[in-house]
Amino acid sequence: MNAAIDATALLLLLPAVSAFILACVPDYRLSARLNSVSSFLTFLVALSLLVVTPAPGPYLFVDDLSVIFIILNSFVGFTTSLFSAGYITHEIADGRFSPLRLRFYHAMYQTLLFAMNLALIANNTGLMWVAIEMATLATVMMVGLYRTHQAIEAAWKYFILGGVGIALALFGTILIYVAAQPVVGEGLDGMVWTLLIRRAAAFDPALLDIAFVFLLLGYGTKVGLVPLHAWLPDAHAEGPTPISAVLSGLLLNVALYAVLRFKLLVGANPAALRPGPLMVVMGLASLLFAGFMLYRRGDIKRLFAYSSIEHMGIIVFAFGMGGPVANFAGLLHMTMHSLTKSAIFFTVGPIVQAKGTQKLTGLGGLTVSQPMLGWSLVIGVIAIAGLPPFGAFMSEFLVVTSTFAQSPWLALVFSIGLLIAFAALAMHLHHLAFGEAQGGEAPAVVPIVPLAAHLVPVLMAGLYLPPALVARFQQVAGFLG
Amino acid sequence: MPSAVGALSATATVITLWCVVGFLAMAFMAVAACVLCRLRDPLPIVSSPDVSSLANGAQPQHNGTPFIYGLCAFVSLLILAAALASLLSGAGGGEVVLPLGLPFVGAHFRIDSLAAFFLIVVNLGGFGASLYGIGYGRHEHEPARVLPFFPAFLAGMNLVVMAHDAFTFLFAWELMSLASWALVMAHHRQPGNARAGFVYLVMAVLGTLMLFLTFGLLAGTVGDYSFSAIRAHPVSTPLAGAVLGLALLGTGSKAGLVPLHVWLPLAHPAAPSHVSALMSGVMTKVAIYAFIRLVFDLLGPPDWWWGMPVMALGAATAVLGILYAMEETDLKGILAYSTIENIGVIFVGLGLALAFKANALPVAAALALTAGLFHIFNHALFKSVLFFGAGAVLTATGLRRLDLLGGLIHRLPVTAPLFLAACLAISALPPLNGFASEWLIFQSILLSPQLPQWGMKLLVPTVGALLALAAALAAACFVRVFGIVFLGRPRSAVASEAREVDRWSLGAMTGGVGLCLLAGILPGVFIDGMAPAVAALIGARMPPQTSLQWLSIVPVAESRSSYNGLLVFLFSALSAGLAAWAIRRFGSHVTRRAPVWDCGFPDPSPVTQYSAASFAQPIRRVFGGLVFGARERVEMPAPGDLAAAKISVTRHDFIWEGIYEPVTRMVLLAASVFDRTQALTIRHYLGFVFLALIGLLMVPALWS
Amino acid sequence: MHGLSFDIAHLLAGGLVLTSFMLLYQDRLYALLNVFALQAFVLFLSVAWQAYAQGAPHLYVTAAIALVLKAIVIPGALHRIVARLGIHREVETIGGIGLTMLAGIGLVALSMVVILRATPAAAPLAREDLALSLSVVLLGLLMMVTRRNAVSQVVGFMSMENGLILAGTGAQGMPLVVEISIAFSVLIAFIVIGIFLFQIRERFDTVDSRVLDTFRGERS
Amino acid sequence: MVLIADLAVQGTEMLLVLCLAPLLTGFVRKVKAHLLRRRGPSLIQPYRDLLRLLRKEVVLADNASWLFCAIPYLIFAATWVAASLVPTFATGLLFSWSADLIAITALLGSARFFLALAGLDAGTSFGGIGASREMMVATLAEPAMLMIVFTLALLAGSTQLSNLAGFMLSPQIGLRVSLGLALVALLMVALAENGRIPIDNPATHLELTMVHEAMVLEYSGRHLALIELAASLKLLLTLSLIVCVFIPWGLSPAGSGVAERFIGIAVYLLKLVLGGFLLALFETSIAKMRVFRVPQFLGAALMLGLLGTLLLFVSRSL
Repeated sequence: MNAAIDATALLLLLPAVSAFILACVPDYRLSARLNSVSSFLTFLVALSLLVVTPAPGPYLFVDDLSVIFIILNSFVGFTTSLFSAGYITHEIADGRFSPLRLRFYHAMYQTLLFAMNLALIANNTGLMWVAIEMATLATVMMVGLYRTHQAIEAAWKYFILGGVGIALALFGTILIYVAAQPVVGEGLDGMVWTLLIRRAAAFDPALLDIAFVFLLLGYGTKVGLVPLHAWLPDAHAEGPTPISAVLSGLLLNVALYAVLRFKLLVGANPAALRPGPLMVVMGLASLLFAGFMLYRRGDIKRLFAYSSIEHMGIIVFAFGMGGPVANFAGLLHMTMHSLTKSAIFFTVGPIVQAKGTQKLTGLGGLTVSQPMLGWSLVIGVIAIAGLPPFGAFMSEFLVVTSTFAQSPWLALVFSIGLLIAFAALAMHLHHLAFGEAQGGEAPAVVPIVPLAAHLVPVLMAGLYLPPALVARFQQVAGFLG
Repeated sequence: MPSAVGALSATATVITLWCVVGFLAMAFMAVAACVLCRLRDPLPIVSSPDVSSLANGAQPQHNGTPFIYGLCAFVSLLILAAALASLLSGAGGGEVVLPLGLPFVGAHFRIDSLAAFFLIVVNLGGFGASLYGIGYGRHEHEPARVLPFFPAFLAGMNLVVMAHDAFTFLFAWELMSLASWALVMAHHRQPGNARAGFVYLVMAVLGTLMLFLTFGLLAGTVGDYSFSAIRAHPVSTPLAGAVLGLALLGTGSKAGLVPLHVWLPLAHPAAPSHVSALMSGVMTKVAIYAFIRLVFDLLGPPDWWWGMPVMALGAATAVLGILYAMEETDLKGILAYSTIENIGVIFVGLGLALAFKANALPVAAALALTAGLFHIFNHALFKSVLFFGAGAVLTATGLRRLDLLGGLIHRLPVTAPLFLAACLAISALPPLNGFASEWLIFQSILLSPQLPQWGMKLLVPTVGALLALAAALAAACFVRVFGIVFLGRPRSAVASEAREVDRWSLGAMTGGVGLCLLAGILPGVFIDGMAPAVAALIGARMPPQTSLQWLSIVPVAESRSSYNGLLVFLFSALSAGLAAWAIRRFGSHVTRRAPVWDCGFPDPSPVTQYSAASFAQPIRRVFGGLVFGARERVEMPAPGDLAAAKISVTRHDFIWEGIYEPVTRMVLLAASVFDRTQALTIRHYLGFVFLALIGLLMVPALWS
Repeated sequence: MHGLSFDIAHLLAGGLVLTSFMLLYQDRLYALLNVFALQAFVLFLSVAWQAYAQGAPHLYVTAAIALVLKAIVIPGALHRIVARLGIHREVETIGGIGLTMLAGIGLVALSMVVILRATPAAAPLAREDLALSLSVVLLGLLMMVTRRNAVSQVVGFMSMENGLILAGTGAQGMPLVVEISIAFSVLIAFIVIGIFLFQIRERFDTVDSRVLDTFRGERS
Repeated sequence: MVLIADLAVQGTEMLLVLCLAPLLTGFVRKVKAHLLRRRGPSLIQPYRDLLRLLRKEVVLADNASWLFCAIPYLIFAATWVAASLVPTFATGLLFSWSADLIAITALLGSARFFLALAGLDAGTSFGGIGASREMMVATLAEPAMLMIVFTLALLAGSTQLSNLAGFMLSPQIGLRVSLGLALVALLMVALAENGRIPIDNPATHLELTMVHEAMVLEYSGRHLALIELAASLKLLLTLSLIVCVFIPWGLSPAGSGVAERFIGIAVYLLKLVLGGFLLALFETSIAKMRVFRVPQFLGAALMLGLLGTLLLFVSRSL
């Protein structure tokens, strides 16, 4: 019992304390190492949740759903911190980072991890909202870190759109409280997840409907759903690459987690509007829109940012379809996307550093000039495109086949969307990876450890899912309804 | 004994699985070796491939090549043996379930007689290609881009055939596509290959998505993706039609059914030749396996009309494919188009089998299906040999364009007759195997008046005419190929200095030709071998052939038709020998070499020979106007004018222009339209949020 | 809750909507900031009245924050920025004031329909408050959409926040957590915006977001 | 014993066609000459030509390959085998079941395949012209032929020529539209296959109009002799095929005695005379058409054949 409380507290304390420490450490090598160590410890703590599930308190709680998110998040947070250590060394050498800025960067990195952990273990709609707002602000800071014209615009766009999204989410949260208040009673109880979900059937369904609209749009902005996505490509493209990895791999998931929680809540009320169709429509719109947007991209990081939108569309679509199979697929796809997309950014970072440009026209023939990175990119793109032997293939298979049984036309449109997005990615991949090498052949440091840590599990998942994992996913999938 | 039989089949499955693991291990070894080399020498000097050095036989360092290919050949042989044993013992059942793949289903593997037959095709091709690769691979400039993927490709194809649940099947299917894509991209620097790879990959994924949907219909409602579960829950009639359509799209895009064939002529030539042989000869067959598995096995009893789209598409594919081949001037491109033609022929056989099966004519259905399967086997053989030959030409000259080749019969004295034999086989000329299978298809067409439906009555004779047309065109096409490449005078310096290829390559080709001849003169043995697979799908089989007098084949009953390849062969050989003997004995045998006569107008320039384009011109004038919208324009200078006369031809690929280009245009247009949202102001983006909010708020406001 | 207190709460909430309309109506930056200060003051009154009526003393904190920060400090700071940048005459609207006002009326109607239909069971005060605060939120968003100038967009954003605070305080017994978080976020938001404005001015000598948007997308 | 007798009949048949073939060619030439009011060469002139060619040396083009020398034998073998599979005077020959009408067509196809290759081997423009035109003609003639085969086979229920002839003799056969169509188509195809007027002129060496002759331009001596003999055999084969299918009377069935065999031979010779005469008459009364009219001519044959088949398919159910 005590140990359990310690685990949740540690999840918050570790990043919070390290944020303070890192803000004070001047040596960037030391701070990079500290950053990794702290992230690693957080990851270990997260793993301990598998063994001991803490009892829910009024503010914090952990259930099967959040455990998956927490472990995934802390894992990607850890590997990204490893990648970041190599990345910033190069940036320092290039003079794009000053040591002071780096202190800020590391502090913000840990703050972000703190905020995301908080959002994932909050047992309170308000607390969750605060955490997500904090995560937004931290990432805004990091996106604007380079202080270039473009970076500031990206951060500004992100801030404004994120702010509006957050505002909408807050309104939704208030509406949920208003709906809960007559049933659960006034005060803190009206915002506690565990209580809300138990009594949701008695809430006013009409109010829940409106609340869900606001919440979907509000948190959907952070998920990057079309048409609320506009901040996402710029934020990915203009910030430091580790942040792009974190954004795609973590922050989107956290927002998705919030959407899922509220979907559960609304879904628990039989009289309320079904949340599924709304999510399906937005997911499909994101998939199709991002698929088309992939074609005319000229910037490699923006390209993969749109691909993140596409995949968020797929995931939201899967969860929107619901049912044990689709939910399972959604969870799996989310995991695979987090791992793969951040791995792609791990390769993109050194590539961009070596070539000195992130324009696609300047990058070509990567398997010739930087074979290891180039092939890693090929593997990453193949994995993200949902081809075997990688895990996303399984999730896409499950989504399509299970959807087709329920509503064939949706599955058809969905497949067309997948194909459109795939063709665009393939088009860029052929240019990026093959043909004569373009640009510099400067040696690039390959972040082997983080890459392997991401791609090997992705490969393994395509071949074999451990029964324990499957059981957990299935349990959660059943619980998501 | 059923348990023993089942155990035998399971053993075969297990052995094959271990062999597949062996393939994968080889792929892994190759990757590891490449990575290690890279680590040892992090900055290799990247040399650009040079055609002349290639032609002169400059060989880069290859230590692993013979090793990998040799192992591949060995493992293929093992699987071949296992599959043969499984097919001949007639064992079914014996499912192996591994806890891999889809967690709540597992990976099911099973070698039934159909799978065993296709395993034989796959591994025969794989064995040949590996053998060929031992020699051919030495000329590879970047072996690191071929060696890891070749075994993976073989593994993928074997797994597709063995898979016995939807997920494993699709997984292997896509693995096969991906590995072959990587092989297509092996020579990625050559212009056009990137496009080939792109088109191929997109078409492959299109096919896979269609198969996703197919299995969604077949298994989605039940939620159990194993084939046995699918078989136990047949879909309802209208849905089954949809499944048929989706299966045609899904497998047709891999097999090369018109109009989904566009990637073949791009991708097959781009790959290294032994890989082209595998892709053309074997991978398309794996696609047909998928079609047979889906439609004949999983989908339940067919409706009468199912055969019609299959047959119509098959016939159209056959004719269009060979007409395209007639127009093509790239040697490997021609072979790829000819593959399309043969796929069409096979699909006609399958369509007929479906029609017969639906009308409760099991014997006729067995005949048609046997014809289809036999043609699959035959095509795998001779198409492999043809691609090996094309590879030999490529090794010897570095050229693929017909208009630069010529006279190679003098320079490649062993390759030439082997290639010629394969040309004869693919042109369906007796006594080789191509004729035997086409003869069977024609025989099954002749049984089709028994079909009661009017649609069939009108369609089948037309299909027969189209098939006959395709066969005749194929002969013309391969006269052109062999005549332009091997006969005449060399059209380029490189072609006149070509050197014969290595023994491994020649060995692979000789083996293939030997099997072609064997299957041609003893078709009965092969037909009987296929009988278990046919019987499992149709419930009937062709009468046993090997017991017949003189080893002839009789499709249905003694009184009707028969063909004896052995006798025709012996007869022809005897006649030719007799004639030769008689002339030796009674005629003159003085031979004098002299300059060519050519009606008194000989011209030493090799350009004055008939070229590939001029050879095709009469046929283009007959069919081209309709099929390609071909127009010739002749610019004849006025008398006295010394300017050269010019002839120019404009051609249209209506399928590309009519389907693919508009789709591409639409996608790009949509991309451009959507792309405007990339360049909006924050205000506009806020406007989107605003509109989305208002729109969604309207939903509950207007709901009730 | 007896009639009078309900009426007063209702009146104050209505006043908030009214000031939102006034915000929409402005075409000078200084005037805009002044009206915003007025709105924040109305918000202060409203929250304070709620605190009194609900007997929830913690709401006084929120009220105080609204008064000090939003009614005095932020408008003052923005005044200074505007003065320093010399952009006080520029409020470019999209589609004309009249059209914007019409759209605003439509939005108010929409929020009334949406909320009042949905909450027959809720307490009347909460209902009215929710409807009116939704109007304020939507009007704030409308303002952000129809203004080109960064300062007025920020004002629109804060006006949205005002609406949210109104909603939060209107909900009976909503825990303190929320108020603190709102105040907190406003604070951070202000800081961030301040940093951004500072940088923007430093680099572009204007806060017109059109200039920011020139790049808008692909790195050239 | 039966086997030996059968073998004897089969051997006789093979020798008969081999010996008769040049005679038929000579006969047609003679008749044509008479129709044109010339005396014409003697009937046995083709034999003399062949013998002279056999005795002459072979002049090979410098560039000719081994295939060039092998091809005459292959062509001759394929044609001879095909010819000996067609029942001339007797049905139920020993090896008649080893190949049916489809196989015969394909054997002729093989001969054509090799001939076209020979045209390309020397690397001359005329050879190329001949080869490409020949294959163009073949692409239409072969499917037309197969359609005719289909029509006949659907009627008789077999593609076996002996069975076919037997069926044609039987009373089941009536006057069928399909048969008429098939006959017309077969005649058209036969003209094309043998390179007769109006498709090709066997006597011309006018460069731009020749097809068959262009391909064999480089052949000489014994090679040319074999090819000429094969051409004659092919003419005989086609004629035999037509008479065997459409005027099957007089064919001696399997197991008949020596007398019947001789009657069969006599009747067969009569039929050949009639056929050769009609061919000569036809050729003298018509002009050669332009090369690119040929596809239309053969296309018509193909359509007739297809129509015949279709009618059969459709009428079966009536």
